[in-house]
Amino acid sequence: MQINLRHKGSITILDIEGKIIGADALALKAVIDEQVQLANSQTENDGRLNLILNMERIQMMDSSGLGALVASYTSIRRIQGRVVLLNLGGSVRNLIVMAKLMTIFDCYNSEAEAIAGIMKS
Amino acid sequence: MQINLRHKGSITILDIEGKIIGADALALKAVIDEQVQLANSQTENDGRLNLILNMERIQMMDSSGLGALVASYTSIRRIQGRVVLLNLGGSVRNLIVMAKLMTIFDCYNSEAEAIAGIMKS
Amino acid sequence: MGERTEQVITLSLPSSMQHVYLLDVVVSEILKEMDLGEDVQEQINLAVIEAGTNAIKHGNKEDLSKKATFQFVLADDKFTIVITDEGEGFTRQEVADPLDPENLLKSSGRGLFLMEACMDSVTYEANGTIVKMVKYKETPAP
Amino acid sequence: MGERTEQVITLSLPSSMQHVYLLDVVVSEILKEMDLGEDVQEQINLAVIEAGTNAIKHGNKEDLSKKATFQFVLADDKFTIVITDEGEGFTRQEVADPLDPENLLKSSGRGLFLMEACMDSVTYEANGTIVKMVKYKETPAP
Ligand SMILES: Nc1ncnc2c1ncn2[C@@H]1O[C@H](COP(=O)(O)OP(=O)(O)O)[C@@H](O)[C@H]1O
Ligand SMILES: Nc1ncnc2c1ncn2[C@@H]1O[C@H](COP(=O)(O)OP(=O)(O)O)[C@@H](O)[C@H]1O
Repeated sequence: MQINLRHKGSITILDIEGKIIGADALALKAVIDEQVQLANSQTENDGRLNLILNMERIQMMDSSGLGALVASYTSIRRIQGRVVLLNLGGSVRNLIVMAKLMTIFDCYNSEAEAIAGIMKS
Repeated sequence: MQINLRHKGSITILDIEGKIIGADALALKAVIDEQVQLANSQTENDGRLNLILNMERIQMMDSSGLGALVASYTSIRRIQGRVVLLNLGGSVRNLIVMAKLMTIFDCYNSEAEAIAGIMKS
Repeated sequence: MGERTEQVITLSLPSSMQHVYLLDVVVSEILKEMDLGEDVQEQINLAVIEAGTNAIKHGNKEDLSKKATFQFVLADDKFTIVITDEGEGFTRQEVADPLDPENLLKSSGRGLFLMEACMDSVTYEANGTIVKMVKYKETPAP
Repeated sequence: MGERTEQVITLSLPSSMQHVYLLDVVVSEILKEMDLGEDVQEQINLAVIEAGTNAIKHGNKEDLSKKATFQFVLADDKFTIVITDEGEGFTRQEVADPLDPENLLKSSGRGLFLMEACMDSVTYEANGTIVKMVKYKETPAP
């Protein structure tokens, strides 16, 4: 797994790549937690984190990866932040559907829509 | 392993790619043998095969691969043909050096030189 | 049927989460050599990773001196994977249902569910220290 | 020294040349997880492929019911690979030297030579049905 972090205005975007298996979920969770804490310690943006997870280049994700997504959702919500998923590939989408988590996550198919989605809420 | 076959005038070029391990050597040998037979059954070029093996994209080669090179050298020489090696990477070059086969093969670092090398002999 | 050409590949790993990547390349390569659709390959790959993670983490508790063992049985009509750990086992029936609304936001507990969803059959033997998973190549004869 | 953190990964394959690719991905992945230079990785990779090919082809004569077994022993100071086949063995001393001028144009007979050139030590046990190859991580203490 590789993660690339970038910013667009007040939005943090993580481009996640490769397979999320084994201990990768822990690493992904750690990166997101760090952003949660960083946002929460700053006054701009009211201490909230606005996060887009770009899943386009995820080849495979296991149940711990799914767990990391859910845990991140919970901790970001706790600080009144927002997290949305961008460009779900077939297998990751299947996983989220199977686990009945489609209602939890807002999913978008373009970065512009994802940004608009975060902004309007 | 993947092999791409192309022609430049009377010269046949094989671009070989990937790892040559296991049964790959047999497959490589079969492709070369076919070219030897094809050349030998034709009147143009006096029935000779002029072959360039482009080794640039070979990641790894085992002793059977080396054996296939030597066997090809022998069968091409038998029909008065020529075979030269192009763009040897570090590990393939090491292998050929270790096996004391550097004196057998003419090696070139550009396609133009390889063609010129074949033509002048 | 198909038993005559059955082949068994065995992999045994010290119980470190680090080796899940090795397990993944092994399964991926075996699947590549088989005649299966891409979706089916992904399902089997995921099920093996989940079972392997459980054997290493829950079964052997990441004790490097304990082995997680994977038998890949390739037959004409089906692909069977047998995962064995050296732990104390567990009772499948006592594991909570991850689709239960009260569990939806939990960060774990979806592995067994996914294994069972991805494979045609999952059997727990020897108190759950042996997990046997089967995927049939075509719909099995009734 | 280094024995305390020794880890053993075992792979066992039916004797088909097709499975050499699986062996290759396993070795490549194990090497990737280790702290070795690229040259050293290539040398070990080649030696294992050569030994595996010999076990499958010469030892087990591609009999699918016979296994070629690979033990990868990861220690702090060295990497050991033990290859076992179920064949009749051979005598190392009787194998011709591939560097002898009369053998240079032969199309085979370079495997053992390359294994020995690539590894720090290669030992033949049980009549050559067990081949033990070692690569030290740094120059071994004198
Ligand atoms: N091989 C095993 N050995 C012991 N316990 C296991 C094993 N596999 C699963 N379990 C138990 O079943 C529970 C559910 O496993 P699973 O559905 O894979 O979710 P998770 O691994 O996220 O907890 C585990 O928390 C563990 O208690
Ligand atoms: N595991 C083995 N079992 C039986 N014979 C072997 C084994 N390994 C090597 N040999 C013998 O040693 C010879 C030389 O092997 P090698 O140097 O690898 O070259 P090649 O495999 O090209 O013949 C083989 O032809 C075979 O007779």
